[in-house]
Amino acid sequence: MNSNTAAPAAAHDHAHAHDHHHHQSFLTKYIFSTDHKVIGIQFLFTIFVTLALGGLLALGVRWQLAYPWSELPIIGKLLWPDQGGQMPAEFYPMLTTMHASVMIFLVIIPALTGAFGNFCIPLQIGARDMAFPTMNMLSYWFMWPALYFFLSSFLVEGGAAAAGWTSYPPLAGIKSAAPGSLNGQTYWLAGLLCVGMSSLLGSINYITTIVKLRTKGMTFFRMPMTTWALFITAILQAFALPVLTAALILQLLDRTMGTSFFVPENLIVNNVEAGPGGGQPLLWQHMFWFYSHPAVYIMILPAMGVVSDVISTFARKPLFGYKPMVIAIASIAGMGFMVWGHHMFQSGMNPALGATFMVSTMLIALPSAVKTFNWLGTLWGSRIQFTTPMLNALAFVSMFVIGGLSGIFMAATPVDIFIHDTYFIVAHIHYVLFGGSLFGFFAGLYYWYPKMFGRQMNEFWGKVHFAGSFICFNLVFFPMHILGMSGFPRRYADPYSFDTWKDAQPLNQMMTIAAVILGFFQIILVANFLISLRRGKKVDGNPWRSNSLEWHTPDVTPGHGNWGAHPPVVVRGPYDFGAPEAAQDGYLGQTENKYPGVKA
Amino acid sequence: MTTVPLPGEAETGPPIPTSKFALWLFLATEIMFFGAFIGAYIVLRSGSNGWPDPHTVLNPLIGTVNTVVLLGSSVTVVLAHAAAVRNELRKAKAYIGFTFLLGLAFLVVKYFEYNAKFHHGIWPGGPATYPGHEHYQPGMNMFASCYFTLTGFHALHMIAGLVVWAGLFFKRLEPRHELSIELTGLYWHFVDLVWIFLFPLFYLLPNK
Amino acid sequence: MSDSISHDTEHAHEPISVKTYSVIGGILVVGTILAFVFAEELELGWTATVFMIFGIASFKAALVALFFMHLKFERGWKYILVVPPVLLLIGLLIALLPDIAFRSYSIG
Amino acid sequence: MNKFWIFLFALVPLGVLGIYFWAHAQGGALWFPAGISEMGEDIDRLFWIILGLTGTIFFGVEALFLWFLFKYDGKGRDGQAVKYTHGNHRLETLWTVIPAGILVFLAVFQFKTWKEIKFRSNAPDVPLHARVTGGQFEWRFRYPGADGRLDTPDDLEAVNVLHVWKDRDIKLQLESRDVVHSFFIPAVRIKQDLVPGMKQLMWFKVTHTDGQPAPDLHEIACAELCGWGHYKMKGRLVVHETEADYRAWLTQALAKQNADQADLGIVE
Ligand code: HEA
Ligand code: HEA
Ligand code: CUA
Ligand SMILES: [Cu+2]
Repeated sequence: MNSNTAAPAAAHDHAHAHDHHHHQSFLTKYIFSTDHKVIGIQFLFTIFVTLALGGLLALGVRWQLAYPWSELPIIGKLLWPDQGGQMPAEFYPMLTTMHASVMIFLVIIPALTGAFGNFCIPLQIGARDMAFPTMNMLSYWFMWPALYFFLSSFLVEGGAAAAGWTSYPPLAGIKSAAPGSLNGQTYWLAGLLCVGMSSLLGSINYITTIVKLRTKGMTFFRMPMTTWALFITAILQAFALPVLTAALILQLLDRTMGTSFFVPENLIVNNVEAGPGGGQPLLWQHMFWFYSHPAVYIMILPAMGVVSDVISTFARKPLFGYKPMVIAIASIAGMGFMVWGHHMFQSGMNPALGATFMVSTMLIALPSAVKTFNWLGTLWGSRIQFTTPMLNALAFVSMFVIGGLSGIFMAATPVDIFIHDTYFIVAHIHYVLFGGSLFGFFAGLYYWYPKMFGRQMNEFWGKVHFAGSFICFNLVFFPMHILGMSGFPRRYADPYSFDTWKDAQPLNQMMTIAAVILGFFQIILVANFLISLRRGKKVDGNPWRSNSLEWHTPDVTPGHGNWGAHPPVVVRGPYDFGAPEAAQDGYLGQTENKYPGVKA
Repeated sequence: MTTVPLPGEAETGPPIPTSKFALWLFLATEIMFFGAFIGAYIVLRSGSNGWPDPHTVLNPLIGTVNTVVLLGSSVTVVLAHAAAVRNELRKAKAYIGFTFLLGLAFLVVKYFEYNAKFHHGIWPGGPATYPGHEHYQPGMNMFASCYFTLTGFHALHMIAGLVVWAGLFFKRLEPRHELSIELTGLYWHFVDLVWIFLFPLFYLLPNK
Repeated sequence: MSDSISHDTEHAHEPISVKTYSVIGGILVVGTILAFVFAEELELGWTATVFMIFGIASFKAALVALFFMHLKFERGWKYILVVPPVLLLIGLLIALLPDIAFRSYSIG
Repeated sequence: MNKFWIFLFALVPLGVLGIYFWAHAQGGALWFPAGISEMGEDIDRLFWIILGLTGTIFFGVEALFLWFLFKYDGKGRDGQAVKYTHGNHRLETLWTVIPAGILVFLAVFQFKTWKEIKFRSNAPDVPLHARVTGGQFEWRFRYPGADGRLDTPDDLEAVNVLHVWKDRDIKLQLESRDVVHSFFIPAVRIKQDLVPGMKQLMWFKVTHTDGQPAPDLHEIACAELCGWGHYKMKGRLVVHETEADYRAWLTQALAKQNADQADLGIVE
């Protein structure tokens, strides 16, 4: 934020009335900032912390799977001195639960909607800021209590939540059901309510901003895919999240106020009576998945948007099928509300209802097919530049296809009978969430870094990080499909006590080693990110020669108000690369006022 | 950097006031929130093994009176806004005051209703059973769970509304506050709408 | 928060008179009392009672939304925001029926 | 250098093939456990069909992807024209309709299997073979005694062993004592969550024991997280060749149960 332009007078008649301090203190400028770019960057820094946390928890999981009941390296002796540093059985589910919760709610969602949403939306639509900057700031600050609740839950009596990130009652609801359900689960619920608050504030803000604050000429169908995806994601969130909030509140009341929404009659868990009951455990599952299935699309759609932008830019070619791409995103979102039951095929749900969900789940693969083929179409006849953002975006495509296709197996209800709750699911999760969302995040990070900081991340180390992550990722997670075929159940602290799976340990050891190396490669990412802040190659305002509006700010890193005296006027779509009137390298910015057919 | 738009460029952004748009969006999320609660209540009640007869646990007359009180507060809200539009700010303030008082009256009645429940041992996990109807125990418990949760969250929303009304009441009203009154009013009507359904759902709906 | 004064025409004037508001308020009150009478004083049987009380509730809700919340007089974009959640909720409720509403749980 | 990246991406389909054949060769824990039931064969067949379809799609997509990366590598082609197109209506329709066809086919095709396995109307008309109760962290099986009816004094209670016999429709009632569990017999390819307060039905038929030397090798696992000991809910499925064998075992176990009343007949 070096070039903080003095707020021009013209900014005042724009729809943002918050005042401009010419001499902002460090506190208001970087900490309690209401500037969307600063908030986006704050999200980004936070995510590195949470990613490390979630990853370390994953490594704990991996250690147990490779060498069960042996001393946990480095910290084992510190944590459990009387057990020879070996993790107790009740700790394992805490690890998986908190690993998934951190990764989903504190890494992927804030990374894509929080960091990119904040940074990109106003820039890509030519706005000076979000519609409600203060609300935006609050949305960031709700992340911290969430992180606090998650972290401190490890310290409370009984330990952290241990009922899986899906937190099915009665295991999650009854205090005597598991050590982690004693107190940790309450912290988990509180943390999630904070994340929910953050997302809700964010999504209302994004929708309003995109509907209201687009600059002149920025019609809906001239918005870049990133903004489109974030827009639809925000709608998805606004409609799905309240149901999760309601469910979380019901479980919280069950745990603290003696209600029994999810507690059946006459339940006795671990010799403790659970009260009169009268509730129904399946109700939670329905309400949870009514949110959490849309949530998985909340975690993939923005990445799809980012990847579309990146691929088009580095293929130097218009995005193939822009409108079908938008329609595909919209229909994924719409259909996303009709498939939640596919997580409950074996839950005791009415099987006829299951068959309905099976059909809708099959159909939701269609818009994803459209997207995949359009990406391929974009590559066709293009001129590909293998930059770091592009490599990550390409990885997204090839990994998402694997993750998506494995979804088809599970959508087939009879096959799901066998692979449900096995490592086949775990493989699917990571191919879509790591191979998809996280590689999409990497792509966006390398891509927008110059706009954020005026410098480029080191390309060499970026490529090292990419290659390492790509290889190790596949080594860790592809074998999980095979494990799943053998029925290897998930959330098992020690699967090798079964004859059926005892031979799978060497494979798991290989996967664990790969996971550790994968972790080391992420350190390269963090180091590259931090060092490039000071040392990175200085670049001009549009190093990638990109078309979309965010690259057309008057300053290299846009200052407060983004656009100087005059907001930009958009005259064309974001993907006119290689048009006849475009520049030699294909560039034709959204504000370039050139008449069609006139050669550059 | 940019020049004039090409001929035929449209203004973007529909002519909707930003904050009003956001408020309606917020109300949409609130619809989902209360809708989830109400849906859960409906299915839990119809799947229950023995739901207490509403007459034995609630007094429909009090519910009716309270509904009328709340509807009255909605009327005073629109009157406050109408006055504000006509720039009769003192009158607007008076109506806001009435709204506040009616809302408060509703909550006071709720307080006494809650108290009466507690008195009879009706709270989530409470001891209340009916002689000869021991199988009501889980039903009674579920009733208490749903009743307190749904009306409780409705009451919390009212309290939030009352705080805003109080803020407006003690402010020096100016013509520009007309928008604030309208938006707060929209919220208030929404809370009223929720109650319009909670009332028959809890007080009137007979057991099958 | 953003725009303090909006130049939108939507609420520049009040579409309805005070008198109309009072009449609608009156109808709402009468409706409430009617619902009470149907449910408590008349013995209509379950289906008819349910039909009446929720019919009245929906009618009241429609009045509040249309008149008090100005839906009848203002532009229709609000429906884009509030109709989808209502549809989603109906979907959720329908899906909940077979699993929870039509099934009794008890151990033993 | 660009060729390196293309090679890297090409490693994915190659690796997928490689691990497929490697795992196939390993057998054992890295492949389907030997299937012993009729419905298991249906499920496996469906799996293979889907694998065939998705595999074809996968390799097709990968082939195009790699070919494009190779062919349209921008190295040394600065300034060359690209295909300036914003899309193609025909293609969009094509690649919507064909996958739609495949997916609808899959949806319809599998429906029968699903119905046979889970719709209660398809439950075989036989008396309950046993009641399964999941609890932290064990399976309890209650078999009807000589009277063929459950919940009579002559019932047999067994922990963690399910005895059945071959070619017989086995109908089980599933219940949970505390939290949600999931009754999973990998060899039978069957899985059903146990929800406290609900009574589930499950049925299957063991048709072949695959020449297993030890017929009681088939394990039962819990597939829904149920607490710290989730991984410990290991049970066994013992398949008797004939009903007579099964009856013999039952009589013997009952006798043992009567002998030590104190203990609830933990057989083995
Ligand atoms: C980003 C996250 C994300 C995404 C995008 C998806 C996408 C999909 N998911 Fe996934 N899913 C999860 C995250 C995600 N999922 C998570 C986290 C879980 C586990 C939760 C838990 O229990 O902990 C889960 C679990 C899960 C289950 C439950 C399994 C079980 O527990 O038994 C099912 C079942 O149907 C499923 C299906 C699908 C399908 C059909 C898609 C589809 O949208 C995929 C569509 C994409 C393609 C199909 C590929 C591209 C298309 C082509 C190349 C065209 C041609 C293809 C065909 C014609 C087939 N998912
Ligand atoms: C976005 C989501 C996401 C991501 C990125 C990951 C990433 C990883 N996951 Fe996770 N996972 C889930 C979402 C995710 N996971 C979900 C939803 C579940 C289901 C949980 C449930 O059952 O409830 C799950 C479950 C799950 C399991 C199954 C557990 C079980 O069922 O028993 C396993 C097992 O191997 C696993 C492993 C890993 C590994 C090795 C990584 C690795 O990729 C992690 C690699 C990253 C690191 C190791 C970071 C290291 C970085 C540093 C150390 C930097 C140092 C720091 C600084 C210098 C600041 N995950
Ligand atoms: Cu029982 Cu897991
Ligand atoms: Cu899903």
